Amino acid sequence: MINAGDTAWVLISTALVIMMTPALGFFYAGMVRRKNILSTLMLSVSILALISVQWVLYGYSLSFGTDHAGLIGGLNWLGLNGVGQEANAGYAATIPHLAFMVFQLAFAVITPALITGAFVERISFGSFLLYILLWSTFVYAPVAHWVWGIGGWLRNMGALDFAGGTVVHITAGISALSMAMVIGKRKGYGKTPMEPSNIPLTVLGAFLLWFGWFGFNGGSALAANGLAVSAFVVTNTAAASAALAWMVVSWIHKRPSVLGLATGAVVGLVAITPASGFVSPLSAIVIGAVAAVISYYAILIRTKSGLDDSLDVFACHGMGGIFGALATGLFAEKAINSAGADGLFFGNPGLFGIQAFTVAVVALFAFIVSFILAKVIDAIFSLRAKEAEENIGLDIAQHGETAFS
Amino acid sequence: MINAGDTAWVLISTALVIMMTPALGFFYAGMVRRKNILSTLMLSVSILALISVQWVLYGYSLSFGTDHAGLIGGLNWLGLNGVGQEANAGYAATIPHLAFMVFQLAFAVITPALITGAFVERISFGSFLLYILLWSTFVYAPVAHWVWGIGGWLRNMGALDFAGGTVVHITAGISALSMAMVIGKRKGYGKTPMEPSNIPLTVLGAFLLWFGWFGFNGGSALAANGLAVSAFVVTNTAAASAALAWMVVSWIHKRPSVLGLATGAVVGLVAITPASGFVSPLSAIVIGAVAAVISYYAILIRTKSGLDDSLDVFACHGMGGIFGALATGLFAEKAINSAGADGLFFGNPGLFGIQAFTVAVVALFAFIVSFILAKVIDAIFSLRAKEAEENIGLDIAQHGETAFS
Amino acid sequence: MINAGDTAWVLISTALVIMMTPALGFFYAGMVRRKNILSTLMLSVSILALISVQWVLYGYSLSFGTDHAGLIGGLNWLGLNGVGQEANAGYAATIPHLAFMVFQLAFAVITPALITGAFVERISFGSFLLYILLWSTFVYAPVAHWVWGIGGWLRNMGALDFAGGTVVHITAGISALSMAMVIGKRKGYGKTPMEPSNIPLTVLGAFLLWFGWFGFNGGSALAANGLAVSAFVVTNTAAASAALAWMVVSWIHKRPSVLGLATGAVVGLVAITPASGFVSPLSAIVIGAVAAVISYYAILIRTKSGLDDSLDVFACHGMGGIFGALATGLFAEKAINSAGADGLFFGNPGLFGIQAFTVAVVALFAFIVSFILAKVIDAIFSLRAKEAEENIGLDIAQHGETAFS
Amino acid sequence: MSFKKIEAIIRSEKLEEVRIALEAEGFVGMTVTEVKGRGTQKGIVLEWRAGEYRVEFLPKLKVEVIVDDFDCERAISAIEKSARTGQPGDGKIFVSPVENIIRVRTGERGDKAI
Amino acid sequence: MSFKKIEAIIRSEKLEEVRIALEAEGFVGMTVTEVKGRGTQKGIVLEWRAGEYRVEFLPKLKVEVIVDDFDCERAISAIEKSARTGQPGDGKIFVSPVENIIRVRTGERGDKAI
Amino acid sequence: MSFKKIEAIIRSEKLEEVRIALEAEGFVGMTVTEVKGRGTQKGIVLEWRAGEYRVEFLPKLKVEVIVDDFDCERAISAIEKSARTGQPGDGKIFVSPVENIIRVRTGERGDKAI
Ligand SMILES: Nc1ncnc2c1ncn2[C@@H]1O[C@H](COP(=O)(O)OP(=O)(O)O)[C@@H](O)[C@H]1O
Ligand SMILES: Nc1ncnc2c1ncn2[C@@H]1O[C@H](COP(=O)(O)OP(=O)(O)O)[C@@H](O)[C@H]1O
Ligand SMILES: Nc1ncnc2c1ncn2[C@@H]1O[C@H](COP(=O)(O)OP(=O)(O)O)[C@@H](O)[C@H]1O
Repeated sequence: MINAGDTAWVLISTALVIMMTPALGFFYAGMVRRKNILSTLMLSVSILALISVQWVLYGYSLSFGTDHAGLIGGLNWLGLNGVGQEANAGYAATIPHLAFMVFQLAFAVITPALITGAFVERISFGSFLLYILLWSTFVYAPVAHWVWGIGGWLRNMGALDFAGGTVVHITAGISALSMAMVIGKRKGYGKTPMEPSNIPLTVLGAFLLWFGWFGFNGGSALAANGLAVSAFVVTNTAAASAALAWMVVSWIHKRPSVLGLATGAVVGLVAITPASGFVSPLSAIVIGAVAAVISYYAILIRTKSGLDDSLDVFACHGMGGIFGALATGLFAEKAINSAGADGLFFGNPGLFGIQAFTVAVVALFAFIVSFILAKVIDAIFSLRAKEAEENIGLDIAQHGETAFS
Repeated sequence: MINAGDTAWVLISTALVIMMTPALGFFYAGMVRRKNILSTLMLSVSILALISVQWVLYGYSLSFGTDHAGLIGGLNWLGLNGVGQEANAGYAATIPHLAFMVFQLAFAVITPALITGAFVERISFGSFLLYILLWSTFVYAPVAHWVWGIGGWLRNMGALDFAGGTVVHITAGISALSMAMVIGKRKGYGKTPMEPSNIPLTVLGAFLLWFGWFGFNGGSALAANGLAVSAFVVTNTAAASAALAWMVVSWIHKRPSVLGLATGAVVGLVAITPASGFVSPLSAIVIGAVAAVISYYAILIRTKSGLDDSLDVFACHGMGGIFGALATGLFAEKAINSAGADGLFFGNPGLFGIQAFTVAVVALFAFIVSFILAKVIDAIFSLRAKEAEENIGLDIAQHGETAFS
Repeated sequence: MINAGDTAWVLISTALVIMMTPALGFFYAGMVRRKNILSTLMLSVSILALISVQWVLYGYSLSFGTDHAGLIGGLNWLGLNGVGQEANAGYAATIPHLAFMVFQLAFAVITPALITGAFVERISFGSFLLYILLWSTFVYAPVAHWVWGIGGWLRNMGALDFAGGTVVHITAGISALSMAMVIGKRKGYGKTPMEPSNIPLTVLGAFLLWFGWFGFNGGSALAANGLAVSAFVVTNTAAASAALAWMVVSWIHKRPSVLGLATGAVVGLVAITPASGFVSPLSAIVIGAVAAVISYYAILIRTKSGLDDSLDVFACHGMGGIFGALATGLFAEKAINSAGADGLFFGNPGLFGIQAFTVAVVALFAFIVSFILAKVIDAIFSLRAKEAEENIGLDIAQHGETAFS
Repeated sequence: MSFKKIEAIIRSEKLEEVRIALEAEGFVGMTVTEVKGRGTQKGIVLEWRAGEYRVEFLPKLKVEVIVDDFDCERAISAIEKSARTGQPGDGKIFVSPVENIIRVRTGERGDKAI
Repeated sequence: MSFKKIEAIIRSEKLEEVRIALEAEGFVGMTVTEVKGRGTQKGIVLEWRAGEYRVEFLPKLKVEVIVDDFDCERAISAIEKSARTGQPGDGKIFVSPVENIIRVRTGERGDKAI
Repeated sequence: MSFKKIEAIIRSEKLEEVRIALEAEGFVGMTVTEVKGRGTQKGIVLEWRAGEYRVEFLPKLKVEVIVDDFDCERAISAIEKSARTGQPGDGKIFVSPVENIIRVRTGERGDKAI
């Protein structure tokens, strides 16, 4: 039976998560040079347009349609045929099936948008769109099916991923890594400073992300119940704890910046995502703080490595997602969510094993497929904008506009 | 009986739609020259202040009060007398009457704000406030009553307007046309470029509009039910499809800009508005894409015409609203909403006739009344700022402030 | 019994109120000089991080835990021990206890953030964090307990404060006053203009605050019922009325600015806060308009006084909160909320007395404690940044970053 | 070989007119900078949230045109006419010597580079 | 008829003091530009999300005052004193010749236009 | 005692190369201003929501280096080489006389202040 309260909560959560993709665009756009602000924004918002349509046409069906061998969904829901105003009890018994579909749409949209941080300021816009379409089809859809789809093999194995640590952040973070390797450094990278040109925009984006994440994690309960509230609470707690930890670490290094605090908050949100339906607020404090420290040093190492994962998608989302998935295996409690499992710290080492296995499998799969996609597109169309375009800035060169006049 | 889930949904929808008016202010403000950013913002936000009070005092009563001859509401709800915490079953049986009132308030606020795009950078602020007050009284209130009020003659005739294609976008778009004719071109228009000065602001506004539109259309179900979800889904789909279509068309012309994509999204949202409670996601893809192409060429034609409807309110909202209202007559399905009707493509040509008739009547009425209002105010007070004010910029000249220091 | 509709409403309201703290950061940041934009933002967002953790660890328990002599909550809910997914009927019978806790968290976060407007552009960041932690412990927690905690002595006396006029705005406004006195003027204050550097940012912040305030006041009903709707409606009405009044007053003085209108809106929101669950829309019009006039002149007087309460926290939040609390004693109606009381204008002078007494007690308490805290910290660590840091700007000097490059 | 730099501080809203006037006289090249200035027109009063405050500097534009010696007067008078409103704050034109000009693209110098 | 352009690159936070010092000496007119500069003070280290990065240019202000030849020293020393902190990065003053001045509002030239 | 001001209008994206080329020649001090310019390269066509519009001015950077007379040519050629792309819009270099230089920090003048 459709419940109005649950439906209201899932709808507003969906609206929040859809809003997160433009918010991510702002978060990223503020960190690039002024000549690439709009092109960076364009990457995120064009994905919102593209994948919103793709999901309706076939993405949803591929991810959540009738299972084939645990590996992929069927084509039975192409064009949302058969996805209607009644509930689909398998996925969510108290809200319209369409509500579940559109909630999932928001995740399918933001995941590839996360990757864009790896190749800002030098991507060819046409190749980019093609990459995203293929990536959504060949990386996102299968992994979403494995972990969340009814019949998905990792789901059946007992892997826990409440709101997308594995499906969203690991796939995106790992694919960012492969993309950064294939596309190469920005011109002048390492020699001239690549100053963030508009930090208020980044801060705006970060806190709209924080705001939207209540829908991301809280909405993943698919009902307005105690579990949703619990997920909501730990989301805020982990974000805050990670922001504080980042502030402290950078203060020890030198000075606490708002850019750092915002980054820390996002990392905390990433790390709590898979765990948010299974852990207590005190565990969330630990998860957030540890994730912040890990990602902080991951950025330092990445910077020294010379790899130009420009906005540190791997260090923030990849490492955050991996740590969060493993932390779920440590901190999960059946006392919080009886449909979950206990983690290592609550007497069940088995869960940790499953989580670690899941991380490894998904990371490997995402890396291989995304690497191949990048290489193939690069070979045929070139992933990279022309040198002159990169020099002038992609805003003018590819989109014919400037952010400010 | 009041339902908490439905009430929660209508309240949050209302909050979203109220937020859309400042969002529209940002959308518009980013497209004007730097010296007029604040005055452009001021137009929208001062309407939020003005009409919020007007609606409580008499606007709501005039629009939704006891019907007089199908033409206008009575004065029985002046000052919200009798509008209380219980439901008004005629309008919405499961939420407090006050909730329906304030949801409608949000629409009464944003509609005149849409018009402001026609006369930015040159309007006299005092005349503007007077115009808005009169317009809300003599254009908005009657049309809202005809189409949505119990006893309204167009409603009785069977016209479908789920969330305001006719009431909101056609009235605003057509009145923008008449305003642009009366107030005349900006100084230098057509000779010197009128560069958009802050595209990130416009993009921010556009995607806050997208976000808010979930409340606009989804909330128009006045309950958190399957219909709300359906409206929510087609809203996102049409916006995405229109954004994509706009991107493709401008790419064919030359280059895809984020300003274009954002405009396309808004046009898609406009076009789906009247249809959102009656059509399927696949229809939404068509509606969005066609609307984008229409508005794109409407802007090109308008630009050449020399008419300075500065931010193309007619091309975007007028044309989008007209097309959306007609498309409702084509794509509506009783399978989606049993309280609706089937459209032409589903075997019922009659609906298309009603929709076309409604469009014509409302467009004509809005044009005549808004033209007269503009002419009269112009004759008495002058609609236009002084030339020196226009030269210096309205921010300093009329409001004594500059956007950035 | 947990109600999904009520839970959905309280969750989304909480998300809105949490979002208000960064929004406040933007509101404030736009009004300082460019060299201090980020440091001003940092003040607000670091409080979100800090108090979110403090509240979970002990703040909630101190404020709402088992009463001790009407003065303070116990330590029984340390670390949220015993605060779970079931309802706590004493506070809110239809939502999980955790939902009530996190809704209150949002208020505990934004209240100290309001104070930051008093000492922007010259505070030492380390001393600031310490001040906030102590202030939350020794000012906020007791006052919240007195007014809202079960067993709190002011609550038992019958003081009405629906959404925080006393607990939030009076404590913050009064503490801002004492802080401004202790920390002293900005260098050059009164001699060189301290121009607001980014008014669009301030307007964005103001209208995100307006948007969030629907959760602030509407959510304080702790259910999605008629009372929530009523609070929602008067919130919008008072904000609009105050914005209009501010516009008119400044127009009479000289010119209506968008900065003024935004300020007026915020003042209206402040003033309606304590009254929002008890008054009618027509009363809200009066409350908003009168509050605007009071705060307008309070700013003028403050400016002449030479006290550098830089962003007029006392004039806006202190005066607005005091007036709102008193106005509750005038305009409250049992017809709106049977759990409330009638005010002076509805035949019950007693309520006004209680409200006035509450205002006096809380203002005095907040002033004394906050003054002592400021003095002690100043003596030990210095509240103030070094002169060279203030000259260069705190963004570079304390946080190592610049807003725009 | 001798050139002049004509530096004109003008009202922001006059740029287009000045550009057109200069172009009409054959001066296409120019460089424009956003500046803040004060002079006879000492400052401006702006609105604070309540009340006003005074700002000492006003936004202006600086237009720089480098010309041949003998073109100098023509350029000056084009600017003068197009920038004038007759109110305080119309701005000033400063003329100073330039000794050489190099076109980066070609390396040409002097006359040919202008 | 001969004038000087005094171009001072100063710390941004010193503008008000410089303006007041110049005004005290009777120099009201001036034009200010936001610039970025480097010199002895080579750059600055800022925070990236984690770790730091170095920026080569620092925000500065350029103050331009055109004065009569014989006022030149007075103006220079007013600026010098008011802009000095004694730390690297205080800036430089450049003096160069100006041949003519035109007041756009009136068309006055030379001495009368200053 | 005589100095030159070298004022180069360059493409924004060339700043780093110019800075490095100047530094390699020993010129550390310089001042950079964001300007808008036009010349041979008359403007640029940008996208409006639908269709295009033409902007008359392009963003450029002005690099100012004050040098000793005899260093002038070296500095010019460093800029020339590093700023060149060969396409219209590479910019111009203007050389003009500077009569004196004062280091604010120390009050040193002339040669010592450079
Ligand atoms: N002595 C000066 N040195 C440098 N710039 C000046 C000087 N006098 C005026 N200016 C510039 O010219 C602008 C206009 O000057 P102002 O005196 O206000 O106008 P008017 O010449 O019409 O009286 C000022 O804003 C300032 O930028
Ligand atoms: N040779 C130069 N040419 C142009 N501008 C210079 C030159 N040297 C210094 N400047 C400008 O002066 C500013 C201050 O110079 P700097 O050498 O850092 O200070 P100081 O003179 O106190 O040692 C620089 O940021 C730059 O803008
Ligand atoms: N006569 C001039 N006066 C001042 N600035 C000029 C002049 N001519 C060119 N400029 C500046 O130089 C820039 C580049 O000049 P342009 O003529 O486009 O390039 P090129 O010299 O390669 O043909 C212009 O954008 C403008 O800023």
